[in-house]
Formats: sequence, structure tokens, C-alpha cells
Amino acid sequence: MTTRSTTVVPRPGDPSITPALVAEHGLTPEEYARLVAMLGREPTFTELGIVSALWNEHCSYKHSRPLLRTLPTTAPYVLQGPGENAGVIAVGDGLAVAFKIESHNHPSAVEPYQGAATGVGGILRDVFTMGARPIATLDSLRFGSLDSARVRYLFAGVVRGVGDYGNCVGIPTVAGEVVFDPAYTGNPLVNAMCVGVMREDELIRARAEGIGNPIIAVGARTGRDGIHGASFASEDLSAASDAKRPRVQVGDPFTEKLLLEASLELIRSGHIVAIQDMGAAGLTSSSAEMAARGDVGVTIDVTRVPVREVGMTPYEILLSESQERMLVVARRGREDDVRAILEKWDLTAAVVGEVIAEPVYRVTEGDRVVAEFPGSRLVTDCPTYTPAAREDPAIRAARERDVSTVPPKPEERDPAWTLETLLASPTIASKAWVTRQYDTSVRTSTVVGPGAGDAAVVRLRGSHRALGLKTDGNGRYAYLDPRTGGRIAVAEAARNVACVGARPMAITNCLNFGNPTRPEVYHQLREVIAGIGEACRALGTPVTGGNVSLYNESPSGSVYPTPVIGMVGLVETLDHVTRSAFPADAAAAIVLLGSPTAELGGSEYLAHIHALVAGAPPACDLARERGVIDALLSAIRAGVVRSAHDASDGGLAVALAECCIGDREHMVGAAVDLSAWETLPLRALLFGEAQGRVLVATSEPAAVIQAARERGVPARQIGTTDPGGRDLRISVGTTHVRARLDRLADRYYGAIPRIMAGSPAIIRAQEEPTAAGSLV
Amino acid sequence: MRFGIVSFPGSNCDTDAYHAVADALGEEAVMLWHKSHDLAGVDVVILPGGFAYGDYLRAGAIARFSPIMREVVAYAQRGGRVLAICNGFQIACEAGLLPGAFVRNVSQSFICEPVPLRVETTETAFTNAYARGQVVRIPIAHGEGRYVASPAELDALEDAERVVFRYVNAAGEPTADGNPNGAARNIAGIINAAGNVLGIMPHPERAVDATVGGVDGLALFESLVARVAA
Amino acid sequence: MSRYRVAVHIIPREGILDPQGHAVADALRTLGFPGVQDVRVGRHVVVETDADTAEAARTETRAMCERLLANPVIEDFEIASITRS
Amino acid sequence: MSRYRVAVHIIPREGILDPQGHAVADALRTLGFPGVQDVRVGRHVVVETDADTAEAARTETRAMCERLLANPVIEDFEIASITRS
Ligand SMILES: Nc1ncnc2c1ncn2[C@@H]1O[C@H](COP(=O)(O)OP(=O)(O)O)[C@@H](O)[C@H]1O
Ligand SMILES: [Mg+2]
Repeated sequence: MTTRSTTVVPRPGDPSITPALVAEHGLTPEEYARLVAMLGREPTFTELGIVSALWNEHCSYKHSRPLLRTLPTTAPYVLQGPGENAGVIAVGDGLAVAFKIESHNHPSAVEPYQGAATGVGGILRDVFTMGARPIATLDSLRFGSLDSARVRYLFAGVVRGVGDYGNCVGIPTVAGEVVFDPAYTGNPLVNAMCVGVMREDELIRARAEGIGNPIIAVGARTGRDGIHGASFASEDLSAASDAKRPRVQVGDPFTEKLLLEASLELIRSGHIVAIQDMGAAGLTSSSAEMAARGDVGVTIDVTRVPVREVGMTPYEILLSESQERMLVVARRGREDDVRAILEKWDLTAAVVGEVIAEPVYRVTEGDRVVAEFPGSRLVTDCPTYTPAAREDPAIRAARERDVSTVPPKPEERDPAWTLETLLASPTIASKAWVTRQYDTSVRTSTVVGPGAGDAAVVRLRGSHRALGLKTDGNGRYAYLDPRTGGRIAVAEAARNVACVGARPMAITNCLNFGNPTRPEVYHQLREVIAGIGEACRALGTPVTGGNVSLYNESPSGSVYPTPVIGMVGLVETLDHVTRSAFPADAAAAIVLLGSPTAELGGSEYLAHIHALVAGAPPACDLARERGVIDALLSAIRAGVVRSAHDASDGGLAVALAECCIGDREHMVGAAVDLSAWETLPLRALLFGEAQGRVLVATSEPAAVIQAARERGVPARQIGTTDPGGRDLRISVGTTHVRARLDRLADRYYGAIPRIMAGSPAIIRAQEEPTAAGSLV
Repeated sequence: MRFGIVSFPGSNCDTDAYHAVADALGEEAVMLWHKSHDLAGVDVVILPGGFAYGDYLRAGAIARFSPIMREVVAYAQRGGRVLAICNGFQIACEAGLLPGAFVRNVSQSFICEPVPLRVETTETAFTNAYARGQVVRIPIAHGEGRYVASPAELDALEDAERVVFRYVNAAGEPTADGNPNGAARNIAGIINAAGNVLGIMPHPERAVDATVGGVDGLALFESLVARVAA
Repeated sequence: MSRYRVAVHIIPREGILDPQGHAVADALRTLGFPGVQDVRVGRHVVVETDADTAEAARTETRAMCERLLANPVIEDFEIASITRS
Repeated sequence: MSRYRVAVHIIPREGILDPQGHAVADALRTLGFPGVQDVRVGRHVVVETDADTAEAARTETRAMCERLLANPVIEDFEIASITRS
């Protein structure tokens, strides 16, 4: 594999390059012209495949990169910002945390179980290739309405896929969210986040370096799975996706577990200089990206890649998305040491290439050069686009609609009915049906798991610290008002993390949007990113990475523009850990930080009770958000907070109910008086989703109120808890609402199990006879 | 006292068992590699939870043939103490150290949650620090946790008081609603006839620290320490 | 109407990763079966169903496979046998 | 030495409940196959192995079943077919 002058000639048997073939590879005529100019000649079939993979949206971010550049990415504790497999922050005691979120929407729409499972596998690899040991995963899921059998099938399959993979590898799935809305019927969203821990000095980057260093393929053999999966992820979902089924990849969590252990051992051994997983676009993107980051040349010989099937072409080997594979750059002369470590873990390693001085990206098939690109231009030359942006007038009209005049339903005369009905909305209802299928306690570090707090708390062994972790994002808000939706996604994630006693530190984000070449969608993307940036700056939480998933459209339309924020917060000492249920041991005062408003737009109340998506989503005052977080954390540090829960979906009444029934074995009654806001419309007061509010149970209300006032945050005691009580009572002037806890609990805990009971995971779409299903 | 914890490829509760012994219990813990034939002179072997060899085919089926299992079986036959947890229990059954077998949970899905267990006997090296009839809360985390055996085998287990832990409901009764996985006769843990091999489906090593999951599993480890010290 | 017992084989599609099969093949070789070249693990489903004729039972079962029993994304199926029961 | 392809069925034992089979039967009836009376779900394992004769392949595979592929507490096995491959 020495440097030599080369000529690239078409490989016998390869198709010749035609405009149709170029189009099939997703390249525009302009992009193709750019490729020809870069090469100074026509590309070969193999080269076309490589470029199609690297220049598609998933790998190149061609429609989002200019926007992403506007996000804040720095803080003194950020050790690695965007640009690597995962972001990394320092959390004290010499420890660092790597974290990243990624989407697997399209694969999950086609094969929910394997799609979700391989999504988890991919994000685990992104974290452990930084040198960090994964300690937790989070999953952020969105589906259509559970009324549809097809949706129930997707939901059950995705949950089983997320669970089986993480459970087998032994990484607890500790937090996340599940949202149901018809907007996601044809195109579910499956975003997975992984968080890992290392010592600061164990950080490694995926940057090829050292002329003559060998490039080694590690892990599973390469098969024909998922060829062009990355470009598949960048197309609209349509009936034609059915024909793409063989592109689906199958996960092998057992091999992943071995790969995890072997990779960490390799990184600690000092035998390697870089490591990256072969994820989207496989060998091609991992080798090209490592070379580009290190600004070196590489050469890869595809005949040395261990394959699973005979007769695989260079094109197939380069683009395969077989799972559980890594690409490693080792130090020259350490090949046998690398092999020995892999053998210990029953894995194979094969030298497939070399770092070279010559500034080229070259692929050979034995002696024949089948692809060659100048320098790192393959990665850096991808065009970026700034399409036209225009708000959809229909959406603007929906936002500007006055929702305060929507006539209430007759049943709403008893607000307890509305409350019970909202608690049974699958978006609000308990997700225990989901999280019970996840191993949440493996690694014995989960201090607060799913359902017990507003965020998960995972302790850091060997320290008194812990992490507060949560994903958040409200697509309905972002649909109605993308700027506000972007801000709220960050603010809510931060608030949730603060509610468990963690200081919000940094975010990763997953942007799930429709087709960006449509001006309406590009407008949403631009505004959401602007909103995220504003919130991150205001809250001091830089962006360390993320993922953009575009073309989330199906014949039934585009998904809501859905930003998902993965927030990492730091709990300074385990004494600060705070849960969301009212304490059962003694009565406490209930203090509301922040205040209700007349806002009702974009609420779950309107969506669930009135099937209406309209009105302006609640305003997000970032200074207020920061004040609420600071006040809450200061009260927690002072030791006066017994529980904390933010008011979000379903508003204040739902939040109160959740505090009462949050610990099902020790439910706690409460008596609350909201007469101070008697002038507000009752349903906005109870079910409106005004931002910047947290319910705190405390034995020292004065201290909590004082902490809030010092930060300009309104705060007021609104009631007391009643550990022996069986009701939640809410008074507003002369209106008295009384809701029985057992009924609330029945709605809240029973809603999803009841829906899913008649629908075992094995039942596949009834209304779509062509859809896929799986047994077991 | 020295505990040896076996690491199979795919074990994922081996480090949890290590921390339970070394940190919570304060005893010596060593890891035993599956390819090794050396039990390092340990006083107790722990077969930990996880998905050894991916649990492909059947849970525990392949792990049973691991090199170290030859030593573990011989050690158990000599009277050495073996604590087999979750996947370890499945492996112990496949290896013939304990009777019975496991099939998928009745719900067909993986279940992770703390469950109440009743301690059925304290006349074992693993439970002498509990009170008879005591109800403890210990997490389960398994997809194939449904214990099955022939009626004759089950009767034999009962007659010899070898059912050590049973799943119970909130009232402490071994009813169907207190049975998370459909296990025969609510069986969560059994011991071999010689009294030196305990299989338990729930995870006592996840219940040794008040910060994460409570401390109801600690007495199991303390029982072993008390017995070996005696 | 008669009762038929239809046996169906559902196997991972050619080219689809079969981690189970790999693990079992490795284990068998280690156990002293060096001749083992390859193992694929699939499902064997036996359906007892009422139908007018064996042909009708076959048609029904084929539909069951397509709609539920096999996952066409990653599996192939074949009807192995049909017997009166 | 020739290569043989041996197909093995591993079936949950009578008496050992087969909740998966039940669930599948229910699902099939829900999907509009009312004739379905019963379903049992087992494994279909295909072993490619080198052996001198078909008989030798059968003996070997039987040993594989006894040692690894089937657990006699819960499963029965049968060798369904042997073909030269
Ligand atoms: N929404 C985003 N915000 C900030 N950084 C992003 C975002 N999306 C992607 N990035 C960064 O761009 C880089 C490439 O990401 P990605 O292509 O998703 O990684 P992978 O190759 O593992 O799929 C990563 O460092 C990632 O963190
Ligand atoms: Mg990556």
C-alpha cells in the first residue's frame, strides 16, 4: 500500500454513469457537475456511491449546517463541541461526560423493532468511541394516534427494540418521552440519546494521524445490510420505501457489548490513535471523516475487509451499514497488540488500509484503484444550501386564531372530568407500560428512574455527584410558532433537570423536520434553530452536538417540526436529589414558582379535549426561566425542597394531580386555592400551559418564596398536601373542584395498558396489508 | 472473605455484583474470566446477571459450556457455595446445578421493577440473616424469568423446603397478581439439595444501597459472610 | 370442514444477519462438532386450523404468514407440511 | 466427506404452556382467521455440517440436540430432514 500514481478506470461489470443513475443516487445535476469538477473526470460507479452517501443530508447537513453554525457551543467546561462522534463536558472530580442524540426515524417506520434497536446501538457506539463508558440511554419517541392498529404495532415494536438492545448491552434506559399525535402517523420519530463517563484524560477523538499507521476494521463482518441506508434516511417515506426493505439492518446487541468492552480497552491501551464507528454510510463515511478531521490521506483496500457474503462489490463493501463495526487507526507496529485485545473479546480485526502522506482518499480492490478523491474535499466540498423560507399562511392563521372562544364541552362543567380525561391522554398518561420493559436499574447507579422525577438522576461512581438527564421537545408548539417552540424545548429540558436538583450544563439536540427544500419547512428549521440558540445563550447551556433528520414526510404530510433537546445537568451532591411526587411522610406547603396566565394556545387541553391545534403557544420569557431555575436550585441547596415538578403538558391541574399520584403506593392528597388568579378564565388557569412554572412541596414556604423573590420570580403558597387524604381539591373563588385520587390514578396509570392490552406486539397493521410485522 | 464473580461474554451485572461485595459489603471481590480454569481460591462464586453469549438460542444454554463452568460445577459438587442471580440462575439450571428451566414471561415482554418477595426459609447459608416470612423488595429485570419444572420436581422442592424466595403481592401472599412472570408456584429462588447453590431470579446486588434501590438484598450477602465466618 | 395441521418454517432471509445462528454454530464447534459449517435459526410454527380442503388450509396459512407470522423485511417462510388432524 | 443440511424442529413440550403460541392464535383470529384452533411456536434450526454419510450426519445432529439445541425439561426435538447440500 505504498504511494503511487494511479488511474481510476471503471470496474468491469459496473453500471455506466447516466443522468438517471446520478438522480437515483440523490445528486442534483449541479452537485454532479461539482463532483466532476473536483475529480477532473467522470466518476466511476463506486465513486458515485461514495459521494451519494457523503453528500446526502444525513452525513453532510447540507441544508442545516449554516443554521447550526449560529448555535452557541462553548463554555469553560466544554471539552469537545460539535464535530466529533459525541460532545464532551467536564463535570468535576476529573470526570468527563460524553453525550449525543441521534434519530432512527425512517428505519423504525419500516421495521420498528430492528429500526429502534439499531438506533440505540449506533448512539452507544458514538459515545464509547469517545473513550467514555455508556452509563445511561434516553429515548424520545413520537407516534400517531394509538387508535390506529398500525401505530400500536409501531409503538410496541419500537419500545421492544429500544428495550431489548439496551437491556442486553446492560445500559439502563432512564428517561425520555413519548408523544402521540396524528402528525406522526405516517412517520414516527425515534430519537435515542446516550450518556457516558470517562476520566478527562481518556478522551479520544476520531482524527486519523500518523503517516504509515494502519487502519483496522473491527467487530462484525460486513454484509449487504442497509446499503444506502443513509440516503434512505434522507428521502420522503412513501409506498416506494417498501421496496427498500432489504436495506433494513439487524442489530446484534451481544456483539455490541463485546465491542464496547474491547473498544474501551483498546482506547486505554494506548495502541490506537483514533476510533470511529461505521455508522451511517459505513466504511466510506468513517474513513473519509477520520481522514478529513486529521487532514491526512488514506487508502483502503476493500478486499481486506472481512465480509459475510461472497461476491460483494467495492460499492457494496464501502456503503454497507452492517451494525456493530468500528474503524480504528492504530499505531504502526502495534497491530498484534490490537489483535490480541480483540481476540480476548472474541472479535476479529483486519488491517484494511493505511494513513498516507499523499493528500488523497483512495480505495483499491487489490491492485486496482476503484475510487480516488483529492484530499479531504470529499468531505469538505459538499455544497450547502440556504433555500427560500416562508411561513405557511395556514399555520399562521391557526396560530392567530383566538382560542379563548372555543366553546367548552358540556362535560367540562365539572373540571374534574376534564382533569381525568387529560390524565388519560396517552401523551400525558404514565409511560410505565413502556419503561417497565426497559432495564432501568442495571449498573446500580439510577438514583431517580423513569416516572419518579422530572428527569433521571444517575450517580457518578467514585464521586458525590450525579447527572440529571432529560429529553424534551414539543412539536405542536414548534408547529404553531417555531421560534417559541425552539426556546421552550430548551427551557423545559432545563427546568426538568433543575427539578431533580441538577444545574443545567449543556445540550445535544435532534432536529426532526420535513423536506427542507419546501420553503415552509425551511422557515421552521431556521426559526426553531434560532429559538434554541436564544434559549441556550440565556440559560448558559451550550450545544455540544446533535443530529438533523429531515424529510420526515409521508403521503399523509410532514411531521410537526420537532426539536428534541437532550439536556445534561449536574447534581453537585446526592443530598440535592429531588423527586416529583409529594412527600408521603408529612404534610407540606405547596408553593408555585412562576404564575398562571390566560394562555391556552397549543395546549394538550385543546388537542385532546377539542381536537384542535391552534392558538399561539405560551410565551417563553427566558430571563424568567433562568430565574425560576436559579431560585429552585438555591432552595434545593438550602435543603428546604421536598419535591419539585414543573407544570407543562396539561397545565397546573395536571401537574398537581401528578404530584398527588406520582408515587402510586403512597398517594398524597392536597388542598389548593387558586383564588389569587380568579380573574383568569378557569380552563386557562387549570389547563393552560404557561411556561416557567414549578410546583414545590416544602416545609419552609417562606424560604422558597424568598429565594424566588430575590430573582424576580413571582411565588406564592397555593395550598398544602394531605398525606392521609384521598382527594385533590382545587378552589378558585366559589368554584370547588374535587377529584378522587383513585380515579385519577386509574386514568393515569391505566390508559396505555388498556389500549395496548387488546393489541399484542405481534399484531401488525390491519389497515395496511403490505406492512411488515414480526413475531415474538 | 473472598467472592469470585464470573464474567461471561455478555454478562452485564458482573460489575454490579462486584460493587455490592466490595463497596456495600466491604468484602474482597475478584472477577473470574470465562476462559479461565482458575477459581482463585474464592469462598463463594457468583454467577451474575446479563445475557451471556447473547442468550441466543435459550438463556444460559451456551454459557453452560464455558471453560470456567467446568470448574464451577466441580466446585459446587465439592460443596462450594454458588450464588446464581438471574442469568446466572438460568445458566445454573442449564448446567444441572439446579433443577428446572426458564421460559418467557407470561406477558411476553421484559419486565424491570422492584417486586416484593417472601423469604420462605432462613435455614440456608444465603438467608440466615433474614427472618422467616419476611417480605423484602428486590428488583427484577428479565424477559425469560418464568420458572418451570415438572410437578414432581416442584413437589420435591416444596417438601424439602428448597423454595427459598417466592413472589408475593402487596399483602405478602403468593397470589397470581403477585407473580410478575408466571413462575410455577410463584418461585423466585430455589436452593439445591445440598444447600450450597442458590438460584434467585431477582437481583439482590441491586438492593444493597439506600441511594439506589434500597438495602433489602444486603442480608443475602451478609448471610454468606456470617456462615463462612462461623 | 376438516381440521388441518399446517407446519410452517420461518427463516432469516438470505443475507440478513442471523446472530443466533452464528452463536449456535460457534458453540457447536467448541463443543466438539468441528464439521459444523453454518447454522440458521428460525421458527417452526404449527397451526391447527379448520378448512374445507387441504388446498384451502394452505391458502389460509400462506395469508397468515404474509400478514402476521413472518416479517417480510427480514424473513422468508415456507409451508413445510399439511396433514389432516 | 460430504456436506449435509439437517433441519431440526425444537418444540415446546406438551404440558409446558406456550403463551407465545396462544398469543399468536389470538392474533390470527383477530386478524380474520376464525378457523384457527391452536398454534405452537418452536424453533427451526438448520445445521450445515460435514459428515461421511447421511446417517452420520443424523447421529451427529442428534447429539447436538441433546447437548445444546434442546432443553429436555421444556422441549422436544425431531430431525425433520437431511439433504445433501
Ligand atoms: N443539531 C445539531 N446541532 C449541533 N451539532 C450538530 C447537530 N447535528 C449534528 N451536529 C454535529 O455534527 C456532527 C456530525 O454529526 P452526525 O453526522 O450526526 O454524526 P454521525 O456521523 O455519528 O451520524 C456531530 O459532531 C454532531 O454533533
Ligand atoms: Mg457517529
